[in-house]
Parts: sequence; structure tokens; C-alpha cells
Amino acid sequence: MCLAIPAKVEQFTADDNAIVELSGIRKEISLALVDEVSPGDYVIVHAGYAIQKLDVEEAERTLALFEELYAQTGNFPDFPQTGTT
Amino acid sequence: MCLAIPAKVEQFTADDNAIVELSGIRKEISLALVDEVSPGDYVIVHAGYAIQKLDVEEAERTLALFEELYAQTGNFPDFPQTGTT
Amino acid sequence: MQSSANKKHAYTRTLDFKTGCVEMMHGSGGRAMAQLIDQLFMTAFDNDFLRQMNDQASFTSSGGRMVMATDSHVITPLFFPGGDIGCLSVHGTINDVVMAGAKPLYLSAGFILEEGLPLGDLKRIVESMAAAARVIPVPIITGDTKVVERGSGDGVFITTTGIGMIPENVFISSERAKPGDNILISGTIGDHGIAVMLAREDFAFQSSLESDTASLHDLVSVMVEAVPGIHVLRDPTRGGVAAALNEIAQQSGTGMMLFEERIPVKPAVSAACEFLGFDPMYVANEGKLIAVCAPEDTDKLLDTMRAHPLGCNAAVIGEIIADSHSFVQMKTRFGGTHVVDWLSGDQLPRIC
Amino acid sequence: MQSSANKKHAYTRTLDFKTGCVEMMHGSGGRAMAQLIDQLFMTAFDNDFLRQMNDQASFTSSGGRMVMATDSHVITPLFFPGGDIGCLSVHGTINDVVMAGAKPLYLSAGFILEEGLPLGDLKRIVESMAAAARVIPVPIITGDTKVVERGSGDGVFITTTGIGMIPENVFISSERAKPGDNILISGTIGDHGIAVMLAREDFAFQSSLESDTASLHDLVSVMVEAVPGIHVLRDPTRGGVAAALNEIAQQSGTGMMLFEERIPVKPAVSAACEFLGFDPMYVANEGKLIAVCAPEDTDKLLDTMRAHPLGCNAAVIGEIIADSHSFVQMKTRFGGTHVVDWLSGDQLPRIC
Amino acid sequence: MKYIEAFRDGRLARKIAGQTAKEADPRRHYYLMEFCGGHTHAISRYGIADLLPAHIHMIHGPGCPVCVLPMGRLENAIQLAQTPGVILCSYGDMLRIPTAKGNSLLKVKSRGADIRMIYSSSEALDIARQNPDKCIVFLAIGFETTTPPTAVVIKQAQKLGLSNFTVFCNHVLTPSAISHILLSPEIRQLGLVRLDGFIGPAHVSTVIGSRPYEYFVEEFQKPVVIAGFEPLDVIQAILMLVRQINEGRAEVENEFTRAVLPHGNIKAQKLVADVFELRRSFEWRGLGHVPYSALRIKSCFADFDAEQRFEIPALSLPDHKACECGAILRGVKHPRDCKIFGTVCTPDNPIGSCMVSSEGACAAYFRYGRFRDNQSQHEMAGH
Amino acid sequence: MKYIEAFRDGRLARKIAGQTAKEADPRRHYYLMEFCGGHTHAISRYGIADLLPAHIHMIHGPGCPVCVLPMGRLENAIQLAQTPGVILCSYGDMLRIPTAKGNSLLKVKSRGADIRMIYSSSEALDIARQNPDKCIVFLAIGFETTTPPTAVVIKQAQKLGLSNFTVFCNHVLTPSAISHILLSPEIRQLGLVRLDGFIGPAHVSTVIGSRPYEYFVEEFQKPVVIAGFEPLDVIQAILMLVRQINEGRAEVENEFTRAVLPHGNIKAQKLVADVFELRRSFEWRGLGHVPYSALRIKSCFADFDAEQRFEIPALSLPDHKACECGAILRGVKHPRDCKIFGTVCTPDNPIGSCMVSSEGACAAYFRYGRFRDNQSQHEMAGH
Ligand code: SF4
Ligand code: SF4
Ligand SMILES: [Mg+2]
Ligand SMILES: [Mg+2]
Ligand SMILES: [Mg+2]
Ligand SMILES: [Mg+2]
Ligand SMILES: [Mg+2]
Ligand SMILES: [Mg+2]
Ligand SMILES: [Mg+2]
Ligand SMILES: [Mg+2]
Ligand SMILES: [Mg+2]
Ligand SMILES: [Mg+2]
Repeated sequence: MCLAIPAKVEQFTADDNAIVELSGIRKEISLALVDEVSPGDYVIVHAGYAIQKLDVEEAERTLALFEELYAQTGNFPDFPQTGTT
Repeated sequence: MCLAIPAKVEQFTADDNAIVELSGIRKEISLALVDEVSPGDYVIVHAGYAIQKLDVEEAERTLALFEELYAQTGNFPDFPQTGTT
Repeated sequence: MQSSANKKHAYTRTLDFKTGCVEMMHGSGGRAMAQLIDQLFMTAFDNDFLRQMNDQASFTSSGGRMVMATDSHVITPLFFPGGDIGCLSVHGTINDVVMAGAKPLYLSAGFILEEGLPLGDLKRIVESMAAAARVIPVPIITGDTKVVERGSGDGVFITTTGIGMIPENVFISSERAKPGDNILISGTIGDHGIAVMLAREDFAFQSSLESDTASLHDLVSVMVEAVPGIHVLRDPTRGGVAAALNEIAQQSGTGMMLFEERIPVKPAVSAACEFLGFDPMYVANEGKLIAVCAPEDTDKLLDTMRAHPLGCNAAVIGEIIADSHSFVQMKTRFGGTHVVDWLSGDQLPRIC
Repeated sequence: MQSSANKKHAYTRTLDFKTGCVEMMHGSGGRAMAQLIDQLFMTAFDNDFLRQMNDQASFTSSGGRMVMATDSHVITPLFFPGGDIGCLSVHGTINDVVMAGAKPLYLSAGFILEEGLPLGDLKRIVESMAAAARVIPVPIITGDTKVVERGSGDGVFITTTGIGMIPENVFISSERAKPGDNILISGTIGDHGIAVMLAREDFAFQSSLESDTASLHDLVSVMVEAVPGIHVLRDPTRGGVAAALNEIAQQSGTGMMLFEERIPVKPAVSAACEFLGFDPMYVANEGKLIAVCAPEDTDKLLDTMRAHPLGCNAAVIGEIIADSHSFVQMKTRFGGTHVVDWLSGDQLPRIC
Repeated sequence: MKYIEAFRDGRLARKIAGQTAKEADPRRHYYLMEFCGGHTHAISRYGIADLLPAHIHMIHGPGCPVCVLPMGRLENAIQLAQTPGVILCSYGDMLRIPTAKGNSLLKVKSRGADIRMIYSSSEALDIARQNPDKCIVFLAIGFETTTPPTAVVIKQAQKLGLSNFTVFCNHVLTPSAISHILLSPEIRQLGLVRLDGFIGPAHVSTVIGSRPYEYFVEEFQKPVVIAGFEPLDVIQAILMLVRQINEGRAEVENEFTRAVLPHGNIKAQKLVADVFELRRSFEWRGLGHVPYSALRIKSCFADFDAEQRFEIPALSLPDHKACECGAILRGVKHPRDCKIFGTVCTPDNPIGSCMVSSEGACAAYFRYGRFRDNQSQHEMAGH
Repeated sequence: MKYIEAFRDGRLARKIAGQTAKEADPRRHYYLMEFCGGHTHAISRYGIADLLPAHIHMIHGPGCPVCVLPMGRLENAIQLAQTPGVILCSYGDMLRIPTAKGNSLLKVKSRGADIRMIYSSSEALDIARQNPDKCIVFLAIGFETTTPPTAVVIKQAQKLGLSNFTVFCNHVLTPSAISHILLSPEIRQLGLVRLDGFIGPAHVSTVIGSRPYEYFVEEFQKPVVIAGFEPLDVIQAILMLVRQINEGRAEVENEFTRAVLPHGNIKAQKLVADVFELRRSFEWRGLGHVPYSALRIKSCFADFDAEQRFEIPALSLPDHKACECGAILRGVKHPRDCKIFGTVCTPDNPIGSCMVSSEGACAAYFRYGRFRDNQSQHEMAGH
């Protein structure tokens, strides 16, 4: 439920709106639900509204955690086989 | 101006309307503008209204007059020629 | 090649032709569209070409002079006395194919459906189309279906394209009309246009008039057999006989002289024209043809046409004359002459 | 045969392409229609076949295996980044013709115009169509024009039908897919559908994405020359790659295994799909093809495709497997597997 | 078609034409005006001119409602049709009349205005009932024949309390127009136009009767023969006019006795009198402002009067500068006198109103007469 | 796509999956419910189940707004859409949900109802402004994520004085639904369903924060790990849950720290509190009447409340009798337990709501899981 994606705020437009960008796609969304957003920030966009800011540092920390795990773990089971690959 | 054609009244329908007939074509028209019309009468139909009764006797009289003229007249000029007929 | 019958279907509920309607999903390339094609089009048109189920149909040609013709069919109402948009869409294109004297070989069909069209109506239309194609017979070998939003279409539009093969000794083309040639018509004019017009509810007409919609393939085939040297054939559809004759006149650089009293018109068509302020010369036909031939071929051609059920009211209605203005003239029953010009604008019912 | 240029015209005022609109009279078979055909269609498509001005076009065939394909084109907006309904209507049908490995020969075009369409827009569309046909080159040899009332159409619908000739040694058909065959795609997927979707004003998107609409005749011609034994070709249009693959799987009675990481998708297309809740596998393409060939032909075919401008992002995306259920499966980038089913209903933007 | 085809009999036509040729004095010319477009149409359609001797000249009068609607009223109608929430209903004839700038109701319809072509005034009422949230304006035009059906629907609308139904009334009166023509300087003072007699209206007369022409005959001393619209009616009326002229009579004669009574249709006249009243003056295309020549809706039906409901402004707009419609409608010029006839102005792209209706003098000449001049100007191969 | 693709890395996934397999106790089973359809979708779409050892079982929860809308409310919406003068606006997801009789908003749209698919609540407001003569009803559905945008437009409509705009509110609350599931007899008393832990909502939690789950963890002693909707988030959350279970902990943990704060989005919460208030009880499909599980529009915004403006009746309609959606939504049954799964009920002709949204358990199983069972049942050539 609740399809939402992170996108970068590029510039403010009228009526508490802003243009956000994701891989070259730009869309005008509403900032009515978030405070203190600046261009360059990432926001989580749902149904045309930013519903929360994305904490970039936390995102990197989570990814670093995954990588750490990757470095730690030695062996792991193979993918289960399906099809003829 | 004022395209209108004679048609025969076949039957009365609701709202001072009637079905008229001309060579197998039937159409519902209004009788709001004419008085004392009976089925079998001919009326002059204009824009969906009977605007006058057709006097059948007078029509026959006019046609008879033409025929009379036809019988009287001996010779008459040829059609002017156009095209290659 | 896999037949439609032993293919495994990805759907278990059959289409609801009783209460169902066309929905946007029937055109979006998913399973609903595949089902519509399979349960309706494939079933009604059933033939080996369609069963190839490729993006295109392939067939073998022996080579020679071929023809291609196309018509998009739009009509309100979809069902009218004497026919419907389904059979009309076969006749409309086949008649264009056979106006070259050609034998029709294959048809394609493109459907543009409006969201909300009852599936039952669509089925009736498709089956009427299949029946019309079967009697010729000409297989509908490939097709396409699109669905547009309600309000962006008008029930159904059908575009058919036909290809055919011209017999070796036949050379029919409108620029072959020559002064002295006779102009023939295969029957009464204006039946289709008037029948459709009277079927419109708002005019409150009743009549037993029917559209003349018919495939002329067989009539043409006996005509070219009898007189391979026919100069011109044309079906007087939109714009009526007037448009078809003006086209021939313009394309051949000739004029025409018609005789009003020889032009067959049903009394009911005349009467409807009087009511509406129409001229039957401008009213559409869908099962009639105009032929132009040399004077020496005229009797044979007329007899051949009259011997065919679709030509029993055939008549010689005029002749080609030399005229650098390409005027189509008509000698009226009354004795005078006037120009039968192209239709201007639309033929609208009028009161004056 | 009389040329359009030296014919005498019955009208002296030229069509007003600046401020004029399509009116009902442009479809009613009168002089207004003749003028539209002459000043727009004949001028843009100019060729000897059209100039025959008969109800049909005739041409000479050398005989052999021919193909016929048709597509009705409906699209909103009529003009979109990378193309318009005009060039699309040429590509859509030509691509179906060439998916048999055929050389395209002739096109027909049926127009359904909505009253009120600016004549300037129509001119742009027709000229785009003419340009698209010219580069192939394939002449548009016959056509038809209808006008429907405002509210009964959507600007313009174009149905084109194409015929082509299959080279002798080529036998391409979807039922020829065999377990072990490789599945190739000619480039990035979803460009057309996403570009058109983003062009819709109400979604307030901006992007530099363009439709991939293109004629694949030349790509196919180099492909069949390099590998005449190609088993299957199909252009993944409506319903996207998913629909095309499911059709092939069903028609050949095989299954498929795809590898997500090998499927080329532009980052912007992926991003738009994230915004809208779409899956690019279900998004339409108009200038891409899927090829299925034997493993031993794969490298040569892939190299040939990559050497062509329209195939520079070509990739082997999976292989045919035996599967009586004809499931199309995909190994995800993540390592798991899922079924790439037909699209259900319409792909609608969603929030959950 | 009973009582129609019998009046189109070519065999009789040639007899009557022969008789006319015999009786017409070869030493003089006869200038006869058919007031009505219906007669114009019959003359052109059946080629009646081909049957007449060269010294009988038919002059087309202004009796075509489409042709005489002035530019300003047409522009009013076009603006009404573009008013949001309005459905404009009118007869098919009206839709193609061009403004000087080439606009028309059909053109604004193609651009989105909601304009409905109707065949009968009662359809406009039906549309009003079916669209309670829209304002329906019935653009009413026509002569005395077409006015009674308008009166009927206005009364019905009042009875039904249909508050969304209005009529933009443009009904005009025939006798005033005929008088006006005879009073015009070209005829009275300049002698530019000679008129020896009139063919009187057919269907107008079924409603108003033959009596209104009596005053006219007395005042102007020109014979009038009321005639039906079938070609035999017309040719017979011509013969009757030739006879009156030859005999120096100026009387009202009635050839159309099968449908025209001296007093006309009294029921229809009463209905019209209930709903409408005379305008002091009304503009006619070609004729200018003609006193007491048109009707307006009475104040007791003001709710149904579009002119009041929409505060329609009085507009007086000039015709296209090259267009000779005005002079043609007054009988002063012939279509071939117009510089743009058949080139810039054609039935497909009419510039003036006379090119619109098939009853317009220019359209009739384009369709039915033009080829004769062409034939006399150009030698044709094989003839 | 920054901060998206990094969380879909298959190489890392295999590592985390390997770690999970290593840490999971082979002597026991782990029953984990992902409450949210977003997680269900990720699990199916990326084939996460293929990466998990067989003794970790994922149970699909009721977290799909489409799936839990009860029949009665859907029927209300369909009737609203068919009301003359109404334009019903809703998210694309809603349009295909079938009633027991197979009707849907898309079907009534195809039959002429004016239904507009919108992407954002603000479009509904635009439609209201562009159609002043129509009544616009915004069919609002969704969990805490989707409620704030509805609150925004209701406030804007009030500010603009848009009297033709109303909202048919069906917003529901996540924590009450989770509690309700854990209180259900199948779990509490019958022990029919075992639940060892929850993957907590991603985007719902960005709005409500992680705190609301604290009560829940204490009350029911089940671990909760809030996780993002990307596949790495999910697999990591599974590992975190396995660890809590192994260690006998029952805590709220947050894997989705990049977007979820303990207190959530306070601005959004305030807006929601301004406009909405709790309903005493609300029907959920599958769960029945759940106390304090939904919101209604406060009386100070009554003008914008479609329930009041249109006097929408309370309807309670049974599901299709063969449909097991209810039991599936409670985690009691699996799609394959439904007799009509994949035969009568398919994504093209869904019978129950779980077959509609790609987040529905039945649709997910049809698209992403079904072939596995087929493969185990049927020997395939060449394998
Ligand atoms: S041809 Fe007739 S209608 Fe046209 S501009 Fe000239 S006078 Fe006016
Ligand atoms: S398959 Fe799922 S949605 Fe369909 S009827 Fe069964 S339980 Fe309900
Ligand atoms: Mg294709
Ligand atoms: Mg054609
Ligand atoms: Mg045709
Ligand atoms: Mg197609
Ligand atoms: Mg429609
Ligand atoms: Mg034809
Ligand atoms: Mg095709
Ligand atoms: Mg195609
Ligand atoms: Mg055609
Ligand atoms: Mg439209």
C-alpha cells in the first residue's frame, strides 16, 4: 500500500508546491505536508504530496550496514533453481 | 421559400398530432394550425405542421384546366437544344 | 500452425454478450483484449489466415494486376433498415475493389470501439460482417481493435481494406470515359441515404424503405464477362450519383448529359426527399453502380445487368459529351436543362 | 491518367490551414471533400497510384508470399514528444508487415476526422505521415476520409493497412519458437508509452523522454539478411513486452525465462514508472522488436542488430523453455522468480 | 406522389409554354418578378427559362428568408450560440449563412458551440425539456408560412412553464417587402428596373390568403398571380400574367386555388396575432430598413423573447464589399454582374447569402444557369 | 534512481538471505506477517520467498486499502457515481474493485457515469473548480499515508468556498487493524494462526512514526520491525525479526530510519486532527467491524462531507459466497485455499478485492507465486 518514492526537490513553485526530480523525470508536487524543506533535499512523494523528508545520512547508514553484513558473511546458500537457466 | 408538400392524413395521434402519408412515407405532424381535418383529407405540410388543407376538387379543376389547354393548343415551339441529345 | 480451437485459454469466464459492455481494458493489449479477439472476432471470421495469429496475415499471390481499396465506416444509427455497420463495412470496401472489375481476394478490418458499446451489439455487427464476407466469399484475414473513451467515438467505427485481382483483359478506369459513351445505373437511387435518414428518431418518420447495401462483386463479374471493355465503373456512395458522375467527368475531362425521366427513383424515396428538401441525386447508395461503356456495348451490358438480381432496375441514364468545363447536365422531365453540380457543404434537411 | 497538377479545379479559394477547422462538409462527398483530398492528401502523399483517382488503386504484383497487416491508430495527445499520430500510423502498420520479414510495398489510409479539428493540425499530421512513408519508402496508394460530429471522435483516427512481400527463404511465425531458442529485444523498453503518458497535461510531469516510434523495416531487412532463419519477430506495442511474449508463448506452446537485469530500460522510464506505479514490461513501444532465434544464430543476430541505429541497445533477454502452461517467467535482479503475466485490465496510475 | 407529380408534367408544360409563346407580344418585353425563392427554385430546377421565349424575363425577388436576414441579426445569433450554457436551435437552412468575415453557425458549431439543427419548431421545445440545465434559444426565421409554428411553441412553452426556452424572432412579412420594392428609387424614380407583374407567393398565401394583395394591385397597378411552387403552376402563372399585361389588367389572380383561400388560414393568423406584434421597422438584407415589415414577440410573452432575456444588441453590419446581394435582391442586378460570382463566391464558400440557399438567386444561377453562359462563350468540341 | 536502486541490490540480498538462513533456528518455524500490501508486493515482485529458507513463512496482512474496503461502501460509491450531476473522482486503484454481482466503478463508467481517475487529491479540487455546475465527490480511501492529502484539499475547499466539492471519506487506521487481528479468535483462542512477528508499515509510519507500535508490542508481546518497501528493506527486516524471536525480544525496531522518526510527521498529523475525528466503529472487508479503526469528517467541515450531503445509507453487503478474501486478509487462509482462485476469479475478472490490487494476496499469488505450485505439480519436459 501507499506507493511512495524518494525524489529530490529542485525548486519551489507557487502555492507551496515544488518541482521534484528523479532520474530526469520532473513533477510538480505539494509541500503542504512538510516543513523546512530546501532545494536539494530528498522527500518521500505519495499521491502528489511530499509526506516526509528523506534523511540522507540515515539512508547511507542503512546501506553501509548492509555492506558491512556483506563483508562479514562468508558463505550463503545458492538461489533456488527455477526454469532452465 | 417555405418548402411545403401535400400529404394525406391517415390517423390522429396524441396532442393534436396526426400521421400523414406520401407515397409510403409516414410522418407525425402537428394539426395545431388547422381546423376540421378528417382522415383522408390532404394537408399542406410545412416544417412539421399542417398549414392548410388541400382542396382536392380545386386541384382536379386546375389539372383539368391544363388538360383543356393541352387539347386546344395545336403546335408549340421545340425545346431549345442544349448538349448533344 | 495452432488452431484457435485447441489452444489453451487463459480465461475461464466467457464474455458476457447479454449484459456486458466494451470497456477500456478490451483495447489495452492484455488478456481482456485477447479474449475479445478470440471469442468474438476469431470465432465469427474463422479462417486459416486469422488463425496464424501473427501481427500480419500471409497469403500467396499468383502475380498480375492487383487492386487495393479502403473505406472507413461511420454511421448513425449502427443498425438501420436493410443492414448495419457490419455488413456495410464489407460492402463499402468490396464495392470499391470490384469497381476495377477485380475479383476480391482478402479483407482486413480495423475496429475503433467506444467504451460502453454493448457487447451484444458488437457481436451482432461482427456476425453481420462475417456473413457479408462469407457470401462473396472473401476472408477477413487480419485486423485490429482499439477502444476509445466514452465520448471519443460513436459506438463503433470499422475501417476495412480489400485487395483483389483484375482479370487480364479488363481495363476499367474513370479517365476512359469518352464522348458518345453511355452512362448506366444499376437501379434505383438514394435508397441507402434515405433509409438511414428516416431511421433517425428525431425526424419521426416511418417507412418500409430499406438501405440497398449489397456487395456488387457478382454483378460486376457478370458485367465484365459480358463486356470486358467497360470503360468506367463507380459506386455512387457519399455525395450520391451527382458526386460519382462529377468525379468521372472531371477525371476524364468530359461532360455529361443525363435524362431525368430515365433515372430510377423509388416513389418513397422521392416522397422523403420532398419532406426533407433533398435531391435524390445527392443521396448515398451502397449497392448501386454507375457504368460507362461504348455505345455498341450498351445493349449487351444493360441486358446483362437487368438479368442480375442487383441490376433488375438498370437503366441507361445519359451519355458522355465533350465539354471542357466537365459540366454534368440534366435534361429535366419538364423539358429544361440544369447543371447537376457537386454537393455543396452537407445535404441538410431544410424548410425553405 | 491525368495528373493532379494539370486538373482543373472547381474551387478557387484554397483551404485555410491557418485558422480553418474540419467541418462536416469535408466528409459529405461534395466539393469540399474533393478539395480536402486534392489540396491535402494528394499533395502530401503524391504518387501515381493515388493520381489514378479511382475507387481503388491498382498495382502489379510479381507473385509470391505476400502479407497484409492493419492497425487503427487512436492516441491522445495527437502530438507527443518524438512523434505524432501521423508518423505513428505509418510505423504501426509497417512494423506489423515487416515482423513477417517482409518488404513493405503499399499502404492505404482511412481517416476519421472529428468536426472542429484544426486544418493546420491535420496538415501537420498528414505531412508527418507522408514523410514517414517516404523514408521507407512505401507509397500510400489509396485512402478514405470520413468526418464525424464533434463529440463522436477524438481529433483524428487513422487506420492504415499495409501489404508486403516475403523473401523466398524467410519463414517467420510465432509458433516457430522452440525450447532453447534465445529471446532478443532491439532496445530500451517502455519509451513510447511513458512519453505519451507524461505528455498528458493533468499529470504535470516534465521530462525529455521521447516516443521511440520508428519504422523497423530496415532493421528487419538487415536481420533477415544476416539470419534468414529467424524464428519469430514481434513488435511489443500495446500491452508491452509482456503481452508480446505471452502471445508468442501461447501460440508456440512454450514457456519463457527472462532475466530482469538484461532488459534495457532507460532510467527516466524506470523513474516515471515508480511515480505512476507502472511496470515497464507492460508499457507500449512503437519502435522496438522482439526476435526469437536458434542459439547458434544468436550472436550473429545480436551483432547485426547492435550495428543498426535502431538496435544499438539490443540484448538477449531470455530464452524459450518447455512449459505446457506457457508461463513467461522472469528471474529478478534480486534473485527470485515471478510470472510475467498478461496485463490485467488497463494499466492505470495508482497510489497503492 | 399525389398532387405533386401531376404538376410536373413535361408534356403539359410544353403546351402551356407554347401557348405563352403564342400569346406573348413579340414587339415588347415582359419583366416578371417571382417574389418567392420557391418559384426561383422551380424555374431553375426544371429549366423553365428554357421553355420561355427570350422576351419574357424572370427577375428573382427577395423571397428567401435565408437571403434577407441581415448581417447584424446573424452575428447576434452566432454570439448567442457561443454563449456558455446556450443551445441554439435552428432550421438547417440557417446554418451556412456566412458573415462578411466568413463565419457561420456551422463554423462555430465545428468549433464547439452547441447548435442543433431542427426540422420543426416543436423539436426545439423537446430539446428544452430534455436539457433543463441549459438555455435553449430557437432562432426563428421565415415569412408568414413559418411564423405560425413559432407561435405554437411559444404558447406551449408558456403553458408548460418552460423557463429555459426562448425564441430569437426574425419573422418577416411579405406584402411590406413587395411594396417596398415597388417604392424603391430604382423602380419609382430612376426607372432602372422595369417590373410588369408579380408571381405571388404560394405557401405564404395559404396562410395570409389572397386578399392582402388587393391593396397592392390597386396602389401600384401591377398584376399579381398567386401560384403554387410546382413548375406547371409557375408556367401557368406566367401565361396568366402575360394575358393580364396584354389586356392592360392589374388584378390579383389565384392559380393556386387548391390551397389558397381569399381569407387564408384564420386559425393560424389568430395564433400569430396572439403572440406577435408589428415592429416599426426591420432591416432586410438588400432592402435596408423596411417599415412594418417584421414581427416581434408581445410583451406578455417577454419571458420567451431571447432579445429581452439576453439583451441582444442592435447590430448593423455591412455586407462583404464585393457582394451584390442587395442589388440582386431588389432585382437591380443579376448574379453574373457580381465580380466574385463563381470564383471567390461559390456554394461551397459563399460570400453572400444569395449563394447559400438553393433558392438564392446566385446559388440557383450557379447550379442551374451558369452552364448556358459558358456554352455560349466557349465552342465545345463535337457540337 | 537514487535511494531506490541501492535498496534492490541482488548481491546484498543474497548475503542477507544467507545470514538469515544461518541465524534461523532449523528446529522451529517462523510465522511473520507483513501487514502492508507494499511489502506483499515487494516479496512477490522480487521473488523474496525464493531466497528464504522453507521454515520462514510470510503471511500477507490486510494492509491494502483496496482490499479492505467493504462491499457496502463500494456500492455507495457506485450509486454516487450514477447520481445525475455527480462527477466521482478517485485513485486508479479503486476503479476495478468488483461488487458481489461483478459491478465496478469502471463498469458504470463504461455505461456513462462520469468517473475521473486522479493521481492526486488536488486534481479533484481542480475538477470541482472547472465544473461549477456539477457536484464533485472525491472518493477518498487509504491509510494514514493517504489521509493527510485529503485533509489538505478539504481545508482548501473551505478556504475557496467551493460548494460543489465533497469527500466520501473511507480513511482507515493501521494500528487498530493490527490489534484487531491479534485479538481475533483464530489467534487468541483457537490458535489457528500463529504469528511470531510483524513487519511494520513503511509509509504509514513516515506519518504516524514508530511510537504507536510501542503499546502494541507491550500488549501483545510480538516484535515489530518497521521496514521500507524496497526488497533489501524487507529481507533485512526479516533478519531483524528472526533475531528478536531467537532472542525472545518483543520490541519496536526501525529498519526504515531514513524516513521514519519516532514521532512521525507532526504537521501532517495536526492537519488530519483538524479535519477528521475517530469513528466508533468501521467495517473492514475480512475483519468485520473494527472499533475506532477509521476516520470521519468533523462537523465543522460537514459541507464537504459527502456522507452528509448525499445522505449516504449504511449498507452492509455480503461478499461473493465463494470468496475467501476475509479469511485471507486475517491471515487464516491462503489464496490457494479459495476454490475459485485462478479459474472463475482472475485478475481480469476479479471476484474478490484481493485479486484487484497488485498488492492483494490473490493477485500477487496469481502473478508471482502460482507457477511454483504448477511446477511442483507438473513434470516439465527437459527438466
Ligand atoms: S455571387 Fe451573389 S452571393 Fe456571392 S458575393 Fe456575389 S452577389 Fe453576393
Ligand atoms: S481468489 Fe481471492 S479474491 Fe478471488 S474469490 Fe478467491 S479469495 Fe476472493
Ligand atoms: Mg504488432
Ligand atoms: Mg474507398
Ligand atoms: Mg466504398
Ligand atoms: Mg494491431
Ligand atoms: Mg458519442
Ligand atoms: Mg466508391
Ligand atoms: Mg496490426
Ligand atoms: Mg502494429
Ligand atoms: Mg471511400
Ligand atoms: Mg472529444
